[in-house]
Amino acid sequence: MGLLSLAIWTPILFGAVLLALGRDEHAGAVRWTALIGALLGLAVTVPLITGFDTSTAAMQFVEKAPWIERFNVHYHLGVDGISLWLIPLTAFITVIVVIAGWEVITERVNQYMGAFLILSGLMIGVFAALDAMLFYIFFEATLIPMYIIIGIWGGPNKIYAAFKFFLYTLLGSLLMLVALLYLYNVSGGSFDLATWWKLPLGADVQSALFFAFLAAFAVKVPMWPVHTWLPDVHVEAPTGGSAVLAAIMLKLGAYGFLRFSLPITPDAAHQWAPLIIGLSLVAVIYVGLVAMVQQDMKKLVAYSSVAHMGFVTLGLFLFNDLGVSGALVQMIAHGFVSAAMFLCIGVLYDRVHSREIKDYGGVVNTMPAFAAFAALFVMANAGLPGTAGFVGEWMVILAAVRENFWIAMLAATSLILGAAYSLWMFKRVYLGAPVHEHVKALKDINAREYLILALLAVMVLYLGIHPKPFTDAMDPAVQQLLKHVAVSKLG
Amino acid sequence: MNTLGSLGIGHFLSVGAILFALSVVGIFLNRKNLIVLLMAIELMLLAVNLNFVAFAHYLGDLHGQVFVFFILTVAAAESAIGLAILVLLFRNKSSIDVETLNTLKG
Amino acid sequence: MSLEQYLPVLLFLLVGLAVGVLPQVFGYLLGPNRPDPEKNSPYECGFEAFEDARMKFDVRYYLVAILFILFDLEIAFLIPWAVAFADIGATGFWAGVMFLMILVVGFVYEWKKGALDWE
Amino acid sequence: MIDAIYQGGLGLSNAAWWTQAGWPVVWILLKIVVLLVPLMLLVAYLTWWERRLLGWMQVRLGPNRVGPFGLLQPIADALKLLTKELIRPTAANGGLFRLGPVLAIMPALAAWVAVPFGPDVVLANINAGLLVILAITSIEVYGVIIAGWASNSKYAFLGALRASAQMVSYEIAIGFCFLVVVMTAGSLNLADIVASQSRGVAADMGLNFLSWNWLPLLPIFMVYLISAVAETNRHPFDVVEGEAEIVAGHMVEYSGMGFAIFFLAEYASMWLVSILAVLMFLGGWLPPIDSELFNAIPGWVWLGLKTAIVVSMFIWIRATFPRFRYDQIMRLGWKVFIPVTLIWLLVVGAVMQTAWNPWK
Amino acid sequence: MIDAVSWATATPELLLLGMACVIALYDLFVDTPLRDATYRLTQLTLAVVAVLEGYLASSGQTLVGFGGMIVSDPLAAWLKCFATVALMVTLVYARPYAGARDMLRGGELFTLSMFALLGMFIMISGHHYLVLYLGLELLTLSSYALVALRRDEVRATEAAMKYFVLGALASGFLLYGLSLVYGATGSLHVPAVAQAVAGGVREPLVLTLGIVFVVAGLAFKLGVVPFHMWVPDIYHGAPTAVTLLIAGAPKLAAFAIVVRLLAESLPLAAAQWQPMLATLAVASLLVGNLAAIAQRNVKRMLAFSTIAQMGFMLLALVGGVADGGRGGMADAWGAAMFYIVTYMLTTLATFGVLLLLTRAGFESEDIEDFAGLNQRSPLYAGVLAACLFSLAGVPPLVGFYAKLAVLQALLASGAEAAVGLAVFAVLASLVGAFYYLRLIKVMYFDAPVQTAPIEAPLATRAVLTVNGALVLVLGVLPGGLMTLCVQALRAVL
Repeated sequence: MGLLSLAIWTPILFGAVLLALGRDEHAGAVRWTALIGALLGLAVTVPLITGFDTSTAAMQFVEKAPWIERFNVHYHLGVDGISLWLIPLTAFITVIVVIAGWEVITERVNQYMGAFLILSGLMIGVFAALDAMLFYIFFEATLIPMYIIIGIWGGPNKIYAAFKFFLYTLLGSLLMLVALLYLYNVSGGSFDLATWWKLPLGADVQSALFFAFLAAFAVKVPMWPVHTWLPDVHVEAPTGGSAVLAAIMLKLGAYGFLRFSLPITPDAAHQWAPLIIGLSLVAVIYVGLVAMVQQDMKKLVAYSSVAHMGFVTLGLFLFNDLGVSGALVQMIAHGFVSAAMFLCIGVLYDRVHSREIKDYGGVVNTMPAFAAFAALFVMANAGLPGTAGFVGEWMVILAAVRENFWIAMLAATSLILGAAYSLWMFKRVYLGAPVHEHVKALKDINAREYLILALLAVMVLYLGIHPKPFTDAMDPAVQQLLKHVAVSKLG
Repeated sequence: MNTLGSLGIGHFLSVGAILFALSVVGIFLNRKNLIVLLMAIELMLLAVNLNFVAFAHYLGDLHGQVFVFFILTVAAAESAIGLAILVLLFRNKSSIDVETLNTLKG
Repeated sequence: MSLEQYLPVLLFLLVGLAVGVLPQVFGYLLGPNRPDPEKNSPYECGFEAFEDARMKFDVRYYLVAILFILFDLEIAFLIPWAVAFADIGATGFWAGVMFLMILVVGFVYEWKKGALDWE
Repeated sequence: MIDAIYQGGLGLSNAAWWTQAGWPVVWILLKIVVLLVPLMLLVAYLTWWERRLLGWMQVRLGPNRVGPFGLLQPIADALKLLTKELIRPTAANGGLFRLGPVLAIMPALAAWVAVPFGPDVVLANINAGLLVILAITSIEVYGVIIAGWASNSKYAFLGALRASAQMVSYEIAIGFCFLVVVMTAGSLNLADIVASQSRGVAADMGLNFLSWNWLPLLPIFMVYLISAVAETNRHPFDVVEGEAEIVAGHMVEYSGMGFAIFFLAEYASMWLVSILAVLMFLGGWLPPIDSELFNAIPGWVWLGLKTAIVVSMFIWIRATFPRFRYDQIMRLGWKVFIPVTLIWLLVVGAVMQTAWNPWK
Repeated sequence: MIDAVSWATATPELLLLGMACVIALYDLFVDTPLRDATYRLTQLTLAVVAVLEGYLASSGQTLVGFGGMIVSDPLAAWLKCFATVALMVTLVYARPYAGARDMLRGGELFTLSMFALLGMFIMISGHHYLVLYLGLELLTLSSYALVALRRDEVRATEAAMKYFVLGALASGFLLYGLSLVYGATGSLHVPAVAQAVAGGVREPLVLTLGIVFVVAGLAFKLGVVPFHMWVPDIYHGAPTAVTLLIAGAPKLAAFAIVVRLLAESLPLAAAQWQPMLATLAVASLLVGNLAAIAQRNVKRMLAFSTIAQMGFMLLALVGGVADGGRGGMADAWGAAMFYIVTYMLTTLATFGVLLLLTRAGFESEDIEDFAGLNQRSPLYAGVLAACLFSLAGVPPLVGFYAKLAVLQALLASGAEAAVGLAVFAVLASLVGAFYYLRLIKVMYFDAPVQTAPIEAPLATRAVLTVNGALVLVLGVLPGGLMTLCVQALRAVL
């Protein structure tokens, strides 16, 4: 069994065992098992990083075995620079989420932990899949645990949110399924991504496929105007759910662009790039503005996620190496930062049971350590230099400058808007004198919370200060992708 | 004596078709009595039988006639079950009006 | 075989019909006609009829009717078998035995279920 | 001579409709009348014979005033019934009420169309003769049930229910009896069935009557005879019209010719089942012993003689047995006769598979 | 004498027939309330039959018996094997339910289901219109009686009456169609009809008319719009155990008869029946999914979902022969078979849970009755959720592959409307996902209303668990079954 398989199946196995055997009577054992599973899952991704050959764009750690012979579907896994970092990120966030839910979740612990572990394995599967059908199956399967997580442990309006999440994403991916089947037939019976990349396609077909993919990935990313599910879901989802959703699930969409839209339909991608760029800019600016007026912290972070993901899509469709690398870095950075932001809100919510900004104020007085972490993450969210948030955004803006000044100009407003809504929220929640009695009674974070926030903080800073290892690993793959995309497939 | 000679397959088929149409109309338009419904079903099978016999004669092939034989049997079994269900229904509802079949809605 | 052979059957049926109808017509013409409410009331043991004569009746009659349909059809099936019995040999015999055995199963079943009891 | 008449009729006109359709129909109608008139007489005189025979058995005279030996009695009865009022109860359904008797007599007469009186003497020489008879006689039950229903009287209704249930029950037994006979004869044609009885070991020795079906198929013969009594609603199976409980059953509301037709139908059926018994089991027109003397006697005499004996036996049964209870009747039909016939069907079938097949 | 091959071809059928008779008689002497002996004997027989069929199927040979009237090809053997297993599972689920509702006063539940299974066998194996018709009638007549098994239930008797009338109507349509096809082709034998059509029909109009009626009759049996009226009423009105009996295994037989009638005997008339099927499919997807949303009764909802699912399955039959190649046809119809088999598997588990939740005197039929099932029993909730997700077509559950295979068959046909149909189908299944999700929502997110413990015999629980697990396992490893289905059809078409 290869490393990638281990990374996928370890958490799923643990999750399945928890679902099957776990009982609330021995919740402690369940939590520890979950943690062991998550840690093991993280541990098996370490060799992926250490053993990765940064000099090549080829797929590494490849595993290939026939799976559904009837459709020529293969269990085909592999990573290149594009997907490499997303896998450890997923495993890492899972560990964080397990720890974050340690005391918060008291009912049906096994289902909660199991769902997250399975979700983790499935998402790693998406990033590692080199077979389109395998990709799709992992991609879709993530819906089930997420639906359950939101629905069971979510807030008062959870049902609406869960349905919206599920149906929106299902709609997109079903259209994509038709596209996949079309490609399967056109390619003479193959779901192999590498084959599809080489497949010559007509202009109209490319456009049709492009929009089918767009339907799936744009919803997942989410792009304006199909982003409306995200704030609803984030508000209602439990802390862990929000963290995983923002940190990783959104990346599934962006990753899909990289694996499908760009290389399979390069001409259509070029043709429709203005549209995508336009939508991305709307996301960056308009949604950024929307974020500013939010009263609910989670909604604010959710909208900021949409804005940040707008950067990602923007970077992808600039078609230069800086843009794509920047988008990738932004994805990773956003993974850490948004998870951290949601966890911070979770920390507050667990104590006060409110996410309204107006219910807080002056938290720094009672929770100084926590406020320090929060400050770091808020800065990262705003994209201040030295934090993870900065690197990606900066790279994308630079890339945009290369293409078109005005795009860069508009994108850059994100830095201002981000700073505005993030810092304003920070001010209103953390700074000043405590107004509310419950804020005065707050206790600072405990060791568990300290641990997860510290871990995230380290990552945020590391990525912000020294992103070179990340970009180095990406480079060959990104170059190759761009080279590929630059060549027309119309012939 | 060729009085029957002028009858072609078309005549038989037409009668069959008319009977069939009558029975279908009877099933869909009948709102009164379930027994009439059962009779319409029988009529339908008879129309089919006529078709089969006519074709069998026309084709000079006995299979069609054998088919009729079996259809008759099935029709008997069917009416036996239909009548049995009708009795149950009457016991439960004290009526065999088609309109009383209204418990199941949704 | 031709249909002409059956013409006598048809004609005889018509004649039979006539034999049924004509005497009644003659009887009507020749006999007296003196209706009277008492005479024309249904036969009842001296009382007025209590209820409609088309009353509910024992479901067993119904059962007999249903069983009759089934058995009569079995017979209809067996007639060709019987006619051709000499020609179909042992295979035909055993096929008939199987057919009859299924019939017997149904028969025993209804017997044991009490469908044939009239007490 | 008959041929001459036929040719003469045919020559009456050269028109196609006459030679193709008109004359054949008339010819058949003539034949039907030739059959029907003696039949009606026989039916009429069966009532006389029944009363005489019953009288004799009960050591009394029976009808003896009208004509010599009361021979004109049936005529007198007919005239009386003809001039009686036809009562139609107010509650009855008029059309159906009149239809009842018609449906009773029609099949009882029409069934004769397939009954042969000699090797070639038959109105309609059809392969499926027995089947036609079975089919036509099945209509009889409609007459009963329609009469009972249309009368709109409880006695009539219950009587009709009982009668029809009884008739259909025994029809199954009779059907199985037919099956066995058909199986041995290999034909549904009654003439063939009669012919098939002339074969066999006993017949080879000249003892024809031992080869007739009544002996090898004795149980079936018995079942048929008794079922035939039940099928015609005759005593001792006449609970449908048992005076004690249900007066005249489905006929209770009928008077005059309406009643007379039912009566005629019953006696015509008696003749029919009797002649069928003779044809199927008693060798039909075959002489009992293969001797010069017997062979010289025409077949129709033998047929008539045997039929008369069987009919008389019906009357004898009436004189002898007490009436059955209804549940006993149904039990006999369903629980005795049907199993017996079923088993015998298999036994005969099995025997026919062996070397000892007496019907080869 | 009938040759040995004939006997070999029909051995399982004969065994089934013989044992059904024996059990019917034997049951007259059984008086335990749960009919233990009858039940065990039935299951034993079914097990033997299933093994026999499995053996026949895995040998991959095609036996033709009784002068070509009966054929036992891999398709038939597999379908029969699956149907038998499905019936076994059904009976396991049904027995406690039936026992609590006085439906086991006689052993008719078992004997009638065996006869129904025999009917299915004959439908599956028949290679002659007459045989197919007889099998169909044996199945439906048994089903009518089964629906009316609760004699004092107003709903059940009413459902039985409706089923009867509409079922008879459907048979009439089918027969009328068959008579016309017979008239046009001069044969009732499946391969002979195909040959006759290939050789050119003298009266193409008669054939077309016949096909219209045949398709209408089949549509009735499959329960697709606009011939679907009976499905909701019967699902709703019949005792749940019987609903399962009707909703499960007979679907396989219905599929088989469609194969025999359309694919085997009239493949060259595909240009005529394919558009009809496409229309039926679209209508079913639309009506089934939309109407299901409005239902409060779970059985009714599942009935409409069945209509939609059957519509989806029909899409596969639309694909396949557009290019005239028979190989594509086998693939497409194999996809349909896979769809049906997995649908049946899922339905079994779904109704299994439904049956478990009912108690004596209490029917769990309203959506509210499922509230908080996850708290009452995570296992059953999990099984049901897996089934519902599978029905909605979410990977990695088996239902997804079914939909995938069907869509693939549709697109592979290269027909003009294929992409449009496919997009329509996925949009319709999105609507379908909504009502499945709603039930899951009720189970997982709502607080329980019923708190009575869910009791079930060990056998039921075990079978249900395996059943649910299969939905998942086949979701991870669907390849084997998929290949099996396609190969089975390749051997036929």
